[in-house]
Amino acid sequence: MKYLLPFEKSLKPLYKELEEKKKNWETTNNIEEKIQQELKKIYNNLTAYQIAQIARHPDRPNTTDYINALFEDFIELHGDKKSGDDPSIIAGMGSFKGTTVAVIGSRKGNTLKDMILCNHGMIKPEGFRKIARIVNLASTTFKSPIITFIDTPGAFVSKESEKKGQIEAVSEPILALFKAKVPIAAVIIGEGISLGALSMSIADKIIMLKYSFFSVISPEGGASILYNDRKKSEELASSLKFTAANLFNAGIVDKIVNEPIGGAHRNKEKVIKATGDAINNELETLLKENEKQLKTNRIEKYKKIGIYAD
Amino acid sequence: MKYLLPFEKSLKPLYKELEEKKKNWETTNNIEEKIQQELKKIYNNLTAYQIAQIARHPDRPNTTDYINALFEDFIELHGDKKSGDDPSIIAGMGSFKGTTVAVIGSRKGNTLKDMILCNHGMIKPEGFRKIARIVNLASTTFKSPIITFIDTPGAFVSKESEKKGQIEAVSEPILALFKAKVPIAAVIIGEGISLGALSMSIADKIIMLKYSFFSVISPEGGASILYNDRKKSEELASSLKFTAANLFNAGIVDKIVNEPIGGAHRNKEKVIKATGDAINNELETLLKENEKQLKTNRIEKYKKIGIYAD
Amino acid sequence: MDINIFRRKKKIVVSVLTEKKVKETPVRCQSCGNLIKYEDLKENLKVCPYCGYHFRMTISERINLIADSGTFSEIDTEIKTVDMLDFKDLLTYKERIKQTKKETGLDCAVITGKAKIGGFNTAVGVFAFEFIGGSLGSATGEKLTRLIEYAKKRKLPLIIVFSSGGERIQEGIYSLMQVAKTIQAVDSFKKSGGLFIPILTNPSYCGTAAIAMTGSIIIAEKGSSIGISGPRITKEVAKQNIPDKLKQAESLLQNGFLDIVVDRYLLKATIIQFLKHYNRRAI
Amino acid sequence: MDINIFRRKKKIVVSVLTEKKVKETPVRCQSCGNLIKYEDLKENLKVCPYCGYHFRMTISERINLIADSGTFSEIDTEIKTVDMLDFKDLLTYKERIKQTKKETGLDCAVITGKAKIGGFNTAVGVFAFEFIGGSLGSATGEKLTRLIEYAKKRKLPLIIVFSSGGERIQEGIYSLMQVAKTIQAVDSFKKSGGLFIPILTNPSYCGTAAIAMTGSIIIAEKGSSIGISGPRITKEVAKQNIPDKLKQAESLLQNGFLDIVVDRYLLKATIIQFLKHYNRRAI
Ligand SMILES: [Zn+2]
Ligand SMILES: [Zn+2]
Repeated sequence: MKYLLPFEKSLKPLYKELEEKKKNWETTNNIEEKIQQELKKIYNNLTAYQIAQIARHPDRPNTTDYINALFEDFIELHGDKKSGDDPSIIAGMGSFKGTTVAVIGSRKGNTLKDMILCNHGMIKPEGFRKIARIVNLASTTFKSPIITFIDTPGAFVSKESEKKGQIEAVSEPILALFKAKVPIAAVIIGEGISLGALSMSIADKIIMLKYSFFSVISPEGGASILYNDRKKSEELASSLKFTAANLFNAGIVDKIVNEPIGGAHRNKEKVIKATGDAINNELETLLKENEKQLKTNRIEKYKKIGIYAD
Repeated sequence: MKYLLPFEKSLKPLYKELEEKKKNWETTNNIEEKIQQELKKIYNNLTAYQIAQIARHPDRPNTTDYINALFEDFIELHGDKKSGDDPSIIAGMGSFKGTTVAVIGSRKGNTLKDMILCNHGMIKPEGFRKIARIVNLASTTFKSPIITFIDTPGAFVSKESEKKGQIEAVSEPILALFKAKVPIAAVIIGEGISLGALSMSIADKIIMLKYSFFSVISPEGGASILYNDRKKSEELASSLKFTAANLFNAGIVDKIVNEPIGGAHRNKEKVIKATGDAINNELETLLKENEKQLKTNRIEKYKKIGIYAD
Repeated sequence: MDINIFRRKKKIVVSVLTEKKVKETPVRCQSCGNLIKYEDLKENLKVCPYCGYHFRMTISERINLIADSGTFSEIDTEIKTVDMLDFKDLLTYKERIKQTKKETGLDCAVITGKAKIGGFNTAVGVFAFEFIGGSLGSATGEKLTRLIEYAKKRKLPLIIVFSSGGERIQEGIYSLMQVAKTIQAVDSFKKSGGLFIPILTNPSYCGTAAIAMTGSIIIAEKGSSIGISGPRITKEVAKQNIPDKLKQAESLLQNGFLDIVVDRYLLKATIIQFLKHYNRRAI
Repeated sequence: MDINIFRRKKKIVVSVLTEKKVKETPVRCQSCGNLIKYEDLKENLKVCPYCGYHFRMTISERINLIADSGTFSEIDTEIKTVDMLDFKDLLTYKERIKQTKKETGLDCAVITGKAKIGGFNTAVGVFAFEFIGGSLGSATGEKLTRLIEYAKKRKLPLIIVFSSGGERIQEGIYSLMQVAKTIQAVDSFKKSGGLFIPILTNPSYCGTAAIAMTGSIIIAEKGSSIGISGPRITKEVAKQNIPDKLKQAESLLQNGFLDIVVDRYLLKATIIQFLKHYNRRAI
């Protein structure tokens, strides 16, 4: 285990023991069993904020992992043809079970260098415009389903970004996705925050991993605004109702992909495969529908979202 | 006369005499007559390069002059909503003989400060994108005819411009104008060079002032490429066949607005009025046509341009 | 200038001055520091007579500013804000709605309706900053969407005055979704030939600013602060200092995102100008 | 590096190496300065074996590189370049056409036709830099337009290899108009669902580069110089020094204007990748 989350501290001595035993060629069955039990204890009682922490785990399978495992002949496309190329958005064409698809995802970067290059997954105006461009390409030219992978702390906030029109750019992918005459499946794989996540989430079907979250604001940002105190993040997280279970109940999310006890990073391969299956299931249904009807349904679906008295 | 062109040198002593006489309250009929005769002699035998010089005369009526004189309630719109606001392009909505129109023109600036701000009329990527935006606004929202005023040395060539995608931006107004479902009249009022001028010239009718020019390249630039010698500009100018008369004969230009002997800057008001009348004539005809047919005819017209053996 | 920035930083959520609150005491201008009698300020459209600083207007002041006298009639009044998440921060959201309603008499952060402006029929929406910072909740999004559809159906120009801190956190994901819903409604309205003129006033942040940015012609009031994030979030997430100036309407104009920045006393006349042109369409 | 720039500046119009010209003598690489036997260079797809510099290819080398062997068949061969303006610079245009034709065997700066690429049927256009710098004249524009319409009618993917200094000055306004004509044709093709992959090679300037920029997916060969103006015009009109690097494919990729920059030996494989995806469309 490279990195234990704060609420997993009780595992530390157990992992240490495990390594010790491995080193000494002793049997590990017993200790492994203990770890599983402890994990179960922890993961059966997760708070919303703990789920957010799992969603942000550095070893959690990320967009690049999903692309490498699920798509054949993936070829990355670059640039928005207007103002730049944002590495925090990876987009391109690939083959999914023999069908061409456009794949678009946010990327946080694996190495420190990549993380800086990708702004830790915060999307620049040129990133939003790249999404819109590839969506249009999929809809007009390749007539291919669109699959998005969402894992972003939101739109990048910086001098350069405000200058390049973050405020305008963010609506471009939203409009492009509404307009697209092809099936769209959005997959929330980690954190999905604010307009950054929204911009990739307009879809016919939203799939969400069990320990991911999708929120109007980060718990830290929300706490800073509402409590003027970042330390209230944990409290606010529960109020925000942002987990997969919450959103499935709210009818925002269509399908939850299960994760093992301990989170996706403890069994990447299995989770990625399950995600691929979930995408496949949704696409199979969507591909049967008429493309115009698809678009109309999508618009109607979003029009109905909201709870108010009348 | 603030500024005499090189080939008008013979007028200098006459103008001096005129001023002298005016100062002394003497009658000027005689000397004014002489000036007219000399002007006639010069203007009846203009070379192509001399016409280009008249077209670039700093006192020649410019886009702002036409807008002020011909349109009521003109209100300027700013920005391309993507990357900037280019002062070298003025665009907005106005009233032309009671009908709403979109007016788009290139602007060189009157004062030195303005000239620098407007890059002497050279268009930046955000300028091209502004044109496209206003064309779309006119076509989709205001359903109003579009009138363009062309007076530009071309696309701005600079580090910043290449970075912002001059090469991509230049096609945006071309595509928008082809797509527009409203009548378009382009008016070449001064110099019209290269892709900068082309981007505003896609129109149902092209009107051209007698002493303006419309060319694939500036005579200086062309001479520098073909002769490796800027001094051959005069020679090259004649080869380029870029005057109103040339282009009317070639079928590129639909209507020539006459200018007085001595050029538009010697009688601004009259020339501006004549230009307004020419625009009005063309629009009256165009407004009678079906908008879809208009667009089809426009595309067909451009498709036919070109001379080749087959 | 530095002093102003400092002052503004200290009170990030600037309240809206109402007669009830300040009729008796003079008001200190946030920008130049001068004391102004409330009556004088009100007379001057709530623009500081010393420096031109634009104070926030209440929703009724805003309607009076824009609509021809007595022509505004509200629609969709039955739509009301509710708490759907059992949300709680320093206060429960239920309590906050109750208090806000009591203070403002409003049920939602936006009032929508039809009005004449310069004699032209229009569909009008006005954000109430006094209703939880003009934030975008489900009721707000629903009223905006219905207004846009109302304008589309009746082929009316659509004017929306924005004054909003962004999404309503207390409504969680539902709030975020209102951004998408409203942007889509605007797009469909514009495609049908509709004219949408958003007026951005101080402040316009996050999702609501993004909605405004889809306007046909985008107007902002002088000095308005406009951006992807309000000051608190900016402080929370930006790795660098972002100068306040960059978020001012004047900078956005220069950077190509606004059509016009107007003084408040010219706002109505400017809107009428466009309504006139829209009304004189040839085709 | 500085040395290269200096060298390039001296010979602005770089000729295309043909067997006829240089078979006997070794070639000096413009970039690294090494001497290369012409046979070795040809073997290596005209890429410098020392530094990877991409030399220009002749039109037939280019067709051989991209099309499956023996599958290219030309269309619209009857369209030929003519002088319509009685144009004259150092040479009359008539004479220049005659000489160029004699040297290259070509009637126009572009060859168009159909070909298989990786087994997929495509419509293909290739610019001949050896024909008056690959410049865009009336015949060029007409052949491009017809090719685009050919692709549209037959629903074929469209691949055009650009290598052009820009508009053909000798054809005056007619040349400029070809930019508009071709861009319009591309747009109509794309709207019908067509896939247009432009390949920008060294150099691609002015109007022809603008045409290429309307591609669905835009590919450039490594090290290609691409920009709104070629070096002479840049020198003539730019008020500042524009670094060569800014016009290199690699910079354009970074600035968001290209999808992919490829080594020549990967060019065909990359095109095939997209043809495969295009062929596997679901709808
Ligand atoms: Zn003040
Ligand atoms: Zn070399």
